[in-house]
Amino acid sequence: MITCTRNEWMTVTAARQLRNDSVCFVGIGLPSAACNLARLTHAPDIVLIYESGTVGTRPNVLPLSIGDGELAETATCVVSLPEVFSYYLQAGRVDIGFLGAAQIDRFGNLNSTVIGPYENPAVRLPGAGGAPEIALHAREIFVMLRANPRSFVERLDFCTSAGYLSGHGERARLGMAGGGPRRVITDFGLLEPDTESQELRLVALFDGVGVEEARAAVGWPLAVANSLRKIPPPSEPELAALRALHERTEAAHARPIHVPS
Amino acid sequence: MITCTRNEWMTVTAARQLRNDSVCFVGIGLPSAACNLARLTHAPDIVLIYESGTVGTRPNVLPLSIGDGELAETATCVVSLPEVFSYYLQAGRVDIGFLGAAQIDRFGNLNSTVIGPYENPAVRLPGAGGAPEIALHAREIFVMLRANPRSFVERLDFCTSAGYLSGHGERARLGMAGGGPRRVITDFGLLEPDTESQELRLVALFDGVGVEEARAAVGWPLAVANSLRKIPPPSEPELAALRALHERTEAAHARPIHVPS
Amino acid sequence: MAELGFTLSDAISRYVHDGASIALEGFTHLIPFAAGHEIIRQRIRDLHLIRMTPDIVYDQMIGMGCARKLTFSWGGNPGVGSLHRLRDAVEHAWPRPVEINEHSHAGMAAAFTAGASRLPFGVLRGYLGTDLPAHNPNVRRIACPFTGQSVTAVPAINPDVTILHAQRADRAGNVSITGILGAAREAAFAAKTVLVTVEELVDALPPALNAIVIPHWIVAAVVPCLGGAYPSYAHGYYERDNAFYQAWDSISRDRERFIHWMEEHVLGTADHRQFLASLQTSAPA
Amino acid sequence: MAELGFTLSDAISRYVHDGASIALEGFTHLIPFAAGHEIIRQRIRDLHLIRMTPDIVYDQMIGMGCARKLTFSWGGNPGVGSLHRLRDAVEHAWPRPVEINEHSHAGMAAAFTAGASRLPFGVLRGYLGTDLPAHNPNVRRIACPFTGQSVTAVPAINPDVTILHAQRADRAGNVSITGILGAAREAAFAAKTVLVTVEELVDALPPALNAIVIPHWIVAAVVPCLGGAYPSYAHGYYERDNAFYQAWDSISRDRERFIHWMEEHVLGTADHRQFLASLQTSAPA
Repeated sequence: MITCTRNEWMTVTAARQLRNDSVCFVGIGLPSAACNLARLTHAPDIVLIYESGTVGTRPNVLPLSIGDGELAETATCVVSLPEVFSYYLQAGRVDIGFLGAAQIDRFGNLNSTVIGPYENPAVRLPGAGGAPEIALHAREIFVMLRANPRSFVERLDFCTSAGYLSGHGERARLGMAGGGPRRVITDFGLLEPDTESQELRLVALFDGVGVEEARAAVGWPLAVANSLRKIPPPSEPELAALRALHERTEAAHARPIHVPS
Repeated sequence: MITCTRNEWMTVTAARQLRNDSVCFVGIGLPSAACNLARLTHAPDIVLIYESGTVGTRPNVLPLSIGDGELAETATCVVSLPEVFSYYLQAGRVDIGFLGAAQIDRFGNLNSTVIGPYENPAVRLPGAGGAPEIALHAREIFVMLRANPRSFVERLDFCTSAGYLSGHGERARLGMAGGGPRRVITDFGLLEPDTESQELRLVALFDGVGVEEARAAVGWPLAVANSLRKIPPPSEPELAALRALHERTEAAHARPIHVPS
Repeated sequence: MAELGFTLSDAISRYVHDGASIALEGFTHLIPFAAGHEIIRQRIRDLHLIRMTPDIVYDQMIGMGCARKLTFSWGGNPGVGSLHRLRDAVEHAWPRPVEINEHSHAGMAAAFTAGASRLPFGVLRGYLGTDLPAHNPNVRRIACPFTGQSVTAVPAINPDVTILHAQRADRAGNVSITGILGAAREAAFAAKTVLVTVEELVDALPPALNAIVIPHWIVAAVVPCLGGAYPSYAHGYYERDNAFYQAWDSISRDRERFIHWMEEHVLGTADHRQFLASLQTSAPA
Repeated sequence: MAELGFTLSDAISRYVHDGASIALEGFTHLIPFAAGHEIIRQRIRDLHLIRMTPDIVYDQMIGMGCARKLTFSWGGNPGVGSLHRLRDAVEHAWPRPVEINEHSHAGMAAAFTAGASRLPFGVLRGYLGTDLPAHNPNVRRIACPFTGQSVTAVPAINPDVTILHAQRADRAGNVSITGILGAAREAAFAAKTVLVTVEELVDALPPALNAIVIPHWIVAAVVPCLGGAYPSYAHGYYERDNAFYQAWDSISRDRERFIHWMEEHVLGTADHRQFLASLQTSAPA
């Protein structure tokens, strides 16, 4: 029996959602790990785009920042930031936008801007970056976020990136081009929007995790699908690939930098 | 005594108007010859931009088209056409726009679109190309055009590129960014706008040419400056440089092309 | 993912249909002549031809009756003079009338850029003081919502099909372009379908960094076609045949001579290889 | 024509004045740290700082009280977490209040592009369904004059001074950049004055073709500055010091420790060479 962390399970689960022919706009952190794991396992031809303008990049180690040199060196091409946002993202050339956030609500709306009031925040978060337009234009959005009642909230402090807004088709009525958040991958399982209300429902759990754990981690009354799927733990090859990736990454980031002087 | 053609004299006269620190947006044909002659004689550092996106180009032979490979190979850089028009021309980064045309009127407005009515033209000319926005944005416009009553006309068939419109400050009142046509170089001499009315006036003649020739070649009652300057003929070095440039050009354009097959 | 298995004839018949709006782009450089000739061979009709600088290839397509409409910003034979077939169509509706949608380069660049960005319109400071807006309802003024300043708007151009010629593609269909670009990249990103002929298919492109690549999933099909831009040129492969451009002036001036030339060199040849060979055996002029 | 005779200290004191709007651009890559440090050394005040991703260099400038306003789209320590000095300024007005003009990347890219094109506003499809427009009057909706579709407008950004770091320049002042660009080129073309530090001055740049060059007459001054982007990086010269970015989290978390670090490494050093040397002799954390 393999033992793994919830983070690893979550990353492997996210990677499994990706197809070999997907074009993904990748956020840094957990999404970046999941997308590269997919590329190193079952989806070798997946196209990864980072907002730094690196298109079709194939990094050997995970970047710390969205613009590490590794991303440029292994890319099909490097375009300017205005171009990656207009000719690629806004033009509808991206299948999957892969986002994280500080908060998510039941309709998949995301907050990465502030905790507390905008004008007088308790915590000033980094802010929007590419997220609002990724959420707007990508054909599908996948969200990756560890769950607890402060991250999965009844009400966002600030809506940085629109999911289904208030649900029931509001997103489509506003003329938003992309399909919205199709999957939320968290550290107990998977949420997907209801086809009618577009409220996120629990559709799959990590094998061995109970519904109660999920309900406790989510700050709103969590809807649960009639038949819950079980998500198997990482296979040995998946886990080996992920751990090797992290090891290469740590070794690379620890290498001292020689600065000319 | 040097003998030269009027075309040569005109080209040399045009070249002399250019300074070593000018940034010129260059039209094909006579303007291109004049700008490169300047570069090969007194203005070695002049920056030449062609609308094909070739910035700071230094061709060894004159291009036949606006986009010959020679222009790209010898350029500081090659940018896209949208970029050369927006980041360079529209942004006010061009000192001198150098244009030709089929017709010019007394206020330096230009026609390169049609002879006859637009909807049912007697002669369909190539059209605007870059000219309307060159005429709008460049700090100064120089026009080069051989004169006869069909090219220097009382009334344009079509205004492709604005000069001073109806004069008397109309251009500035419309908020047009660039300074408008400062010099018209033709095959008998030089016209410049009056500071008040902005009507083109004869200010200089090729040495030995009389005012009557100029009046006969211009299709409106030509105003003449109080003191007319004389334009000396090409010097030996100027003429030698121009003829060598044309010889290299003809030889290059006559070389058979090898197409892979 | 770009399809790599087509011949040019297959690709044109699959993607270019009667009535379509198509842009064969490339600014003097990399003009897709082979593709244009194949469209003529297949007698595709009622096309809306879009191109900043129509050049000889559109002169030929217009003269052979392929076009119902032309969107353009400069319609001449570069460095030579008129496009006589274009003129004959506009001045005498021969062989058929062609509707004109005329822009300046700056306006058309803004329209392609808006198209590539999937915006409904492009913005520029342009056309001021000219007669073009009076004859083109596609040139309008709008106010800046912050300053009130008036600027010009043009509708986005989104061709059904954009066809480019490029130097190289790899086996995934990533297309590499070097040299003068014009609005080729914008025309490609603006299109519903992109078709690219290339001088060469290579196993892998060299690392590109900031070089110009059109990634494979933007491209529907890549077709190898040696000399596919001739008499235009492919930087690094062959030069522009300026003599041919000069010779075209007299070939195209007369309707019968034009038709005869097209029958001999385009309709009378099966593909671009034969077209090029036909020019070797008879002087172009 | 770019001036090449200045030291960095000369160039900053000549071009960057109290109250100016300045953009130190470079997206993770080629961040002009040396220039930012020199601004801190010269105690320039009341700056309007503009930058898509403020990064450590703006954290330092804000923490040292240089800024009255910040225009930005993502204000974090990339891959690490918060910018603690930025947070302290926004959350507690320490060392002084900083006005916030907040965008998304797409919005700010459109604003820089409009600025580079000398248009008064940029257009995008953006911000839809988000709370940002409610807090930023610089995000408005306008109607397409052709289709009536509603799109988003943002005012152009035209900094008084844009400062970039680049790999190379030639002796005319033409600047060559390789690798990740972000909106650096747009920020440069949008500026009234452009100042560039470079790793290397060379007699002549290699033929560029489609490579990224900012031509000399766009640039006011070029200053050679080895390691001028450190702890960011210069592609082909040195890598990003990810360990430094991680160490910055604890250096910057505490006001006193931050001030002490800045005094030791920035205020206490005469120039960037000494700054780099000071990091060799004491552990960064």
